[in-house]
Amino acid sequence: MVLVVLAAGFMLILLGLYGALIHRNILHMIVSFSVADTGVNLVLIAVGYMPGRTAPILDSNVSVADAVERIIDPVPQALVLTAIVIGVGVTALMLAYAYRLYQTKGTLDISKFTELKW
Amino acid sequence: MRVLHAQLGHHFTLGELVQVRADLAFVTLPKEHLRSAVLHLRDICKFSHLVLMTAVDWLEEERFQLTYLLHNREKHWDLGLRVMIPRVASHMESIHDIWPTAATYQRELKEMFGIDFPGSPGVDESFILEGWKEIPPYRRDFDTRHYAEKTFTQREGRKTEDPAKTMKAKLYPDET
Amino acid sequence: MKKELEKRTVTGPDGQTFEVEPLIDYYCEAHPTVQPPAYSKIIENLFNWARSESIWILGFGTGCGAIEMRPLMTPRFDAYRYGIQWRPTPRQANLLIISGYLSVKTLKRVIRSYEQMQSPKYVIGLGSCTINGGMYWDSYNTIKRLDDYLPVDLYIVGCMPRPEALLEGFNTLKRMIRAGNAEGANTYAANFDWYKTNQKRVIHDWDMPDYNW
Amino acid sequence: MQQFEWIQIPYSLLTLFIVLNFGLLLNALMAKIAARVGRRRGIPIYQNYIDLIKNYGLRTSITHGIMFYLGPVFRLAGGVGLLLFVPTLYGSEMFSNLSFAGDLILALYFVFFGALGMALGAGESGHPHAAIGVSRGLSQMTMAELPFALAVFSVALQYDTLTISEIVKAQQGSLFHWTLFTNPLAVAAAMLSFLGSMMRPPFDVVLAPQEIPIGPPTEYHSSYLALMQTNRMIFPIAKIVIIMNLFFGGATNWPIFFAKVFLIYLFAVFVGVVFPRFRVEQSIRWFLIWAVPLGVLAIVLV
Amino acid sequence: MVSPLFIIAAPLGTAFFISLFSKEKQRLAFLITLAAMLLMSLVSLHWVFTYLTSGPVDYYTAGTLPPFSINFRMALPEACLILLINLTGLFSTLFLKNSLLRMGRLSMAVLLIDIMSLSGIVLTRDVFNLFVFLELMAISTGGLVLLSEDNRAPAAGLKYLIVSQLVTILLLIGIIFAYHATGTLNIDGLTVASLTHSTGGKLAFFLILIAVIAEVKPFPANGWALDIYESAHPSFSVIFSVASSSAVLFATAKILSIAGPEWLPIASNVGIITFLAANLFALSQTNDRRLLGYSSLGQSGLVLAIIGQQDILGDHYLYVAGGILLAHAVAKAGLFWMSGIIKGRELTDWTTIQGHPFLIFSFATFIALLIGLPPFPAFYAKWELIHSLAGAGRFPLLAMILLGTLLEVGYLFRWFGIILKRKPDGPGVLQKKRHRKRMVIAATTAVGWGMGYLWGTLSPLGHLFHATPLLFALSFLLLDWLPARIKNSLAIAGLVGYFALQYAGYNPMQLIFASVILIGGAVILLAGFDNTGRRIGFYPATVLMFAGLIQLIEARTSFDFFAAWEILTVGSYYLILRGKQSEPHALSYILFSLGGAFLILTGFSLAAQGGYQIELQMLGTVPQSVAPWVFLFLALGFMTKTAAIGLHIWLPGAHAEAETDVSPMVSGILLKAGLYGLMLLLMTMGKQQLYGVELTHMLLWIGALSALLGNLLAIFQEDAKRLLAYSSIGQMGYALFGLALMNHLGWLMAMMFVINHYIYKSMLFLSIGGVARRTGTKEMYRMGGLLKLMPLSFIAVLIGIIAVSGVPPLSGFGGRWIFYNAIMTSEYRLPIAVLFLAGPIAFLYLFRLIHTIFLGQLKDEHRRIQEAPFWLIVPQMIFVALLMGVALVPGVALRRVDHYIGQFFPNEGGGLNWSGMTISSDFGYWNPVAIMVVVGVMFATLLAWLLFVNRQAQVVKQFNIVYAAERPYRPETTHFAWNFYAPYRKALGFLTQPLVTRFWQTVTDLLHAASDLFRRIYTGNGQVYAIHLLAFVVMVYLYSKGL
Repeated sequence: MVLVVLAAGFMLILLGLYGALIHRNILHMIVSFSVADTGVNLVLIAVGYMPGRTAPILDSNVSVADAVERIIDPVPQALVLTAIVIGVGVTALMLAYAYRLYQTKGTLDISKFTELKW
Repeated sequence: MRVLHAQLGHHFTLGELVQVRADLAFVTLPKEHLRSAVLHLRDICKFSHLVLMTAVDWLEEERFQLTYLLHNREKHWDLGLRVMIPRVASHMESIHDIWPTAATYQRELKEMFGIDFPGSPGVDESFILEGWKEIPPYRRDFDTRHYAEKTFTQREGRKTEDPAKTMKAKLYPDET
Repeated sequence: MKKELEKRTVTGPDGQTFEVEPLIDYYCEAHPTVQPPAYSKIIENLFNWARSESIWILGFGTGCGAIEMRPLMTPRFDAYRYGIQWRPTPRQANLLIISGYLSVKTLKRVIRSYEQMQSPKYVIGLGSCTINGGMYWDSYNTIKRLDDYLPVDLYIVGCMPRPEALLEGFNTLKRMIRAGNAEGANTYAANFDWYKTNQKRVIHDWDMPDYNW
Repeated sequence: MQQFEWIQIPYSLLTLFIVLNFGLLLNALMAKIAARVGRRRGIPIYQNYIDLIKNYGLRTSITHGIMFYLGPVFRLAGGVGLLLFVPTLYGSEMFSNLSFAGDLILALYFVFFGALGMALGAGESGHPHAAIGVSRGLSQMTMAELPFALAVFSVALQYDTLTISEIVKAQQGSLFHWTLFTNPLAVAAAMLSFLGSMMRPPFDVVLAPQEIPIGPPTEYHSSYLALMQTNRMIFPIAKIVIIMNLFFGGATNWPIFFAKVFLIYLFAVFVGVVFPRFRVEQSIRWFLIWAVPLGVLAIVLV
Repeated sequence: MVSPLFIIAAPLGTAFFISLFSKEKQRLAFLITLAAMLLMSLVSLHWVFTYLTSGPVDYYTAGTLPPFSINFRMALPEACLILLINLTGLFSTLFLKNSLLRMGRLSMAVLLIDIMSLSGIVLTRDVFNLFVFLELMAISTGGLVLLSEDNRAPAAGLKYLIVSQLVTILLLIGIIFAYHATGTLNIDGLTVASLTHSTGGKLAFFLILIAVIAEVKPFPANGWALDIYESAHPSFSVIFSVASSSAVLFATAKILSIAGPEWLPIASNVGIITFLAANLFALSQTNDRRLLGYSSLGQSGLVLAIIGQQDILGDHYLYVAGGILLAHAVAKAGLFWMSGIIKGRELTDWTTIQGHPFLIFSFATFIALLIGLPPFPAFYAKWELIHSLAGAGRFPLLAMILLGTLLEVGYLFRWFGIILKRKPDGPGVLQKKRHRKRMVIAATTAVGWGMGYLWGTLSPLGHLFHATPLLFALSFLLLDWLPARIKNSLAIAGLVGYFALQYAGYNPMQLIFASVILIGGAVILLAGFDNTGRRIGFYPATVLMFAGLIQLIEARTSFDFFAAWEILTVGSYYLILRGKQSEPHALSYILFSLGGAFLILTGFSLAAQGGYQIELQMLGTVPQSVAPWVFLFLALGFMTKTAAIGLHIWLPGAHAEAETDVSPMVSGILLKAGLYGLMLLLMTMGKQQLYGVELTHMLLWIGALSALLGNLLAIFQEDAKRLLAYSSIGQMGYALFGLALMNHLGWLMAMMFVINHYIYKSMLFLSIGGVARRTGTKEMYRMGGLLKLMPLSFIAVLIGIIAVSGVPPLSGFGGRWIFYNAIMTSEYRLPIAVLFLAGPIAFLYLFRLIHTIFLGQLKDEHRRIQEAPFWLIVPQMIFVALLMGVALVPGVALRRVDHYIGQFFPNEGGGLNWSGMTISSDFGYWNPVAIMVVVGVMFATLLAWLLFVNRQAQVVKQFNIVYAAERPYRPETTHFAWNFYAPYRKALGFLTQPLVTRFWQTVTDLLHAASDLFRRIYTGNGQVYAIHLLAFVVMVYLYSKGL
């Protein structure tokens, strides 16, 4: 079961990278990057999964004492949370850039912004 | 030469041909035609060598006669073109661009006859007579003997004998 | 006056401008002075003897006589036997041979060479053209009497004397030098102005100092 | 190698007197020989004396400046110095002149003293032909001196000494002790380069009479010229003395000295009379092709 | 003691606090940010002092042990880096005041977060936490790029974000699989769990490592960084290039500590390729900020390469990496800030700072910091780096580092030359009245010099600032406002005083060199009294050169020797650069000299056999396996300074275009440094064999050829000073030949040449300089006939040429005499033939020099020239007296050196004995006094006789010459000077083909062509940069597979 999720995660990453490197339009790139980010998050989760255990939430049905046997590894979960937040931050910034670039040049084609070269 | 003269006749108004020898002839032509005739002769009729340029002072007719002697190397022909130009304030177009050697002739003619060739290189530089103040000496109205006696101190007691008489007297004393 | 001889103002590398007068700045204007013979007679005789025995001729052929001087260097006449040789520069020459007609233009150059020779110096005139104008007696261009313009020591007559005549002329010159009366240089220095006026009357564009050292 | 004594001064003056007279007569003789080749009688034997007296006796002279003065003085000092720094006769204490001051190298470099002074004097005269003459002379001299330096060095290596008297001592004894036979390559190179320094026709483009009127001395006359003529008499003999000492066994008495100098000088005259004048680059190429390889072989095979 | 967490909490707190402010209180918000930055810097300073003594201390967040908490480690390196980051942040905020106020308080918040994230990267020991801080840095950098007015900045920002996305993907996958393999995220935990043994762990580690290295901007994947450097606000570029680079580099070091030493080659190879590529591309840059971008990429590549050498550097690793990193940081910060105050973006627009001596001084300091010239930290760092590399036998890396530095020298000093020598035009005008910004630059310069002092104290090899001559030279920097005459007398007093103090301690050979340098320098400096005004920059450079020279003579160890060598090179470079058209020549001079210096550095490092320095006397004991190579490198290095043929093309331009009194110094004294080096080398190492080739035999041939070709080239020169410069090459060829003869008299001849060459070359250069100043030109054919107007200069030149030509009465003959005796015992014959030809050739150019200038026809415009200035004549007359002295009594100078050299050739005998006035050797004898007297007497008698006979000679003027009975046209046409030796050129012209110049020209053209071609890979398209990164990752992976 875990392998399926892992494979899906990697597929998403490759798909995202492919999309980012093929489409000239900046928005397409941003979307494909976020697809890649979700793929990475999937992989993070898949690595942390232990079969037959439940989510690491200490509430009524999982008490502190028997938490060690019943819950899956909580550390990857925490990492995913931070990764998602950072993904959001970076995507927001890229969108802001896309907006500013469209204002200056009136186009979103990345190959048009090559004044800085050599 | 006659054939040549006929051919030239078609293009330029020529005077009649004076045949001095089989390979030497003179022809007079108007002043305006000279440059084109010289060019024609040089390029087409192969008169490739400008032998000399002289002038003759016809004091009586108030004319200078300019003679351009051209030579055809293949046929070994000499053709003299004669041009008559007025004696007073006389000038003639320069042909130094056709033959560079002409510049020296023209310079000499300017100094000796006073014929001006505007545009010829160094035409008014002194050629032989440095600082000459008199009229150009080759003109016939210039009296060389009078000038010689005036400027140069003579040695006294110099007498000139006519060489013919002296030799005759010496060789055949008894005939006199 | 030629352009390069006119007075011109020049600015030096440090910006200071000044006048340059070529005829004064480039040439020495001193006039020649009469050179006294050596202090004692014996020394003067020795010097005269030496001067007569080694006459150095300036290689300056002016007219048709120059061709007569060539044979003197060949085995047949061989002037070297008399201690005579040809020097290319007037500085080292003692004898100037005017060989033939002398046009006004050549006279100017001859005067310059003569004045560049060191005293005592001698002049020989060859042929009748230098004596009385010869066959060019009525020409507007040649001078008629040489000794009006240069102090001539010896004339060799002939309408171009042969090399033998030249050798004979040299011998007479030797005798004159030994006798001590070949003082052409001093006569030139003594009545310098007379010579100059004669020369200037004939040479019209005089663009050189009075005496060319 | 002795120390300086005062007696050496009159002795060297005596040598100078002898060599001067010998030079005057020898040059006249050489001129006569050259004339006889052209079937001319040539100048009388005493002609040089007369020329000297006449030049000293001239009454006027001009000067272009102090350096103009120093030219002939440098020249004659160079010639006389070259003569006096080299022992003329071997073994005789009287005629070893002032050779205590320096050895073979001093002689080699003192040759340039005269040439440099003459060049400066000619330069001061302001005459373009003088400068052209000097530039030709110096260019030609660089290549002419190379084989001579190589030959001298190979001789020094051969006898393992730099003092002239020891070289001459090594050559005493029979004729076959001369360097001519023991080290022929060096002698060949030296003789070819000797032609170059003698101002004789094949290599006299420096003076080039009539072409650039006698090159450097164009502006010199009267007493300056006299000084230079005395040097023209002494300098060749001084140079020949060196060659004689190094290559032809030196001279123990005056007659041998006169004979050897005459013969060596004759070699240069014979070559000079027959050949026309080389241009500068031709003479340089000639030396490079013929004389320098001989010299290099000499120092390699010594 | 404050806990490291403070450095994270403080900026975060201030950032949030500021965002609460309303719009109007921008100024207050700025003051608070400034206060926060100041506080953080003070705290980090406090940390640096505390951790100077105590060892590293770990701090755990959330109170528990690592697997479940993030731990920060604080030690000395971290403290220093944090101090660097915070100081940069403080100065940048000061610099960014206007744009921050323009962009509002949020940009201040972003700036604070950026500084916080950088400190975080340095501190954190947790991999995921490192990822978080990297991302924070990425986002804040993205934000701060918008600060710049340049409208191309957003495009650069976008490219950066695209690349950081890819890095995020790589890093996250790497981290999760590392956690999966070992169960911990802590770096120490990963090392303990030996992550890299299992295959999965190896891949995970590789991903983390390559992600962090990608942040260090490696070669193919750093297009985005260049675009940011070019378009961002210069102050931000400072933060980007200094702070973030150092932080990321430290992170790479931490990551690398996880794996064993087999992963280090990846870092060093990527680093060195980046270093070389960046410097190569910088050659063809015209935009100043892009050039600085390339330079900072190069420097971070170099530090990465050094991180890759941890295994062999051992405990010196921090000292070396720190030295280069801090030097790069200070220099880059300073240069970017300077570009901030200059409006124009082209390199030539920087010429506006010509009028500001302080800005020029700081620019020079920053260049010296970057390249690693002596007083600065990078010098010590590079010295130890090269030594450890040589010790470990990693020669390709060593060679590449030195080549890269040489490229750096090329484009930085070219830029310096453009700034100082080009005419200021165009928009590059300085922003008016920016005192705040200039204060920042001044502070950076001060920090640079302070660091130089700090690194000196830390260095085990001895402190450069403790050498009194160097201090004396630097004191002139402070005295530069004094008038020139006072400084001149001060310098002369200093030189002579130092000689008086030190001369007792020198051995005879050192005594000669020291007297030539100090006393000789003082005499030439006399010519300095000639100019009025302040002559800014002349005296520090001159005294620096002399300090370098005298320290060279007194150096005992290879470190002091090399430091002195570089000091004198730098000092002489600034001197030569003062000439009017000397820009290209000074550049070729510095390139050749520093190239030579690097060769010497390699030679010394080889000789040190892994140690950090070697006693100069111990050079002889270097093992035979490496000795020939050491000899080869050192000899080549010294020969660049004596301009042997092949390495000589810098000399003519440098000596000809230098100022009047600089040429004699550079030509008469500086060339002796190379000779002293060669002398030392031959003394200690003697004969060496390399592949069967006798090295001293090669030197013999090089000496002979440079003597011949130097003299030959001198003949055909039209420019007087160039003629003298080529003649110096010839004379140095003679000296080199003497040294290479390896026998007693050969060395004595070289010493004689050292003295002679100094005297007559300085005299000739001074007199020609005086003539050139009066006539306004150096072209010989324009002068002529100056004898009567400048008699004293004429006497000096006359005596000079007689001495140079070796004609008997004067001292040149002494040299020639010893030369003849020396070659009698040498076993090689052919080079001697070449040298015999070179001798008489000297006559040609000497006569040309004196004829075309003093004799011949006087030109119109020179008729009113006065004699050369008084203060130029005085040294010339002193030299004439000296020449006469050496000619008459050579024993005074040479006797003791003769005995001293004798000890090196005990068995051969061969010495001279100096009994009485005659000097005799085994072969011949020479009595200088007798020659002088004889020649003098002859000369005087003949002159007196001639004067008597010609007492009434008629003095005539210049046109009274026998001109074939004609009148000379004009002085110009009658003065024979132009193309003086035309027939000689026809005969031997083929020898003077400029082969060497063409060779070096093709080398530089190739470099420029390669740089111009390969820099095209940065196409400017963001996607292409992403592909570059992925390709880079794949390539490195394949490479690491091969390991």
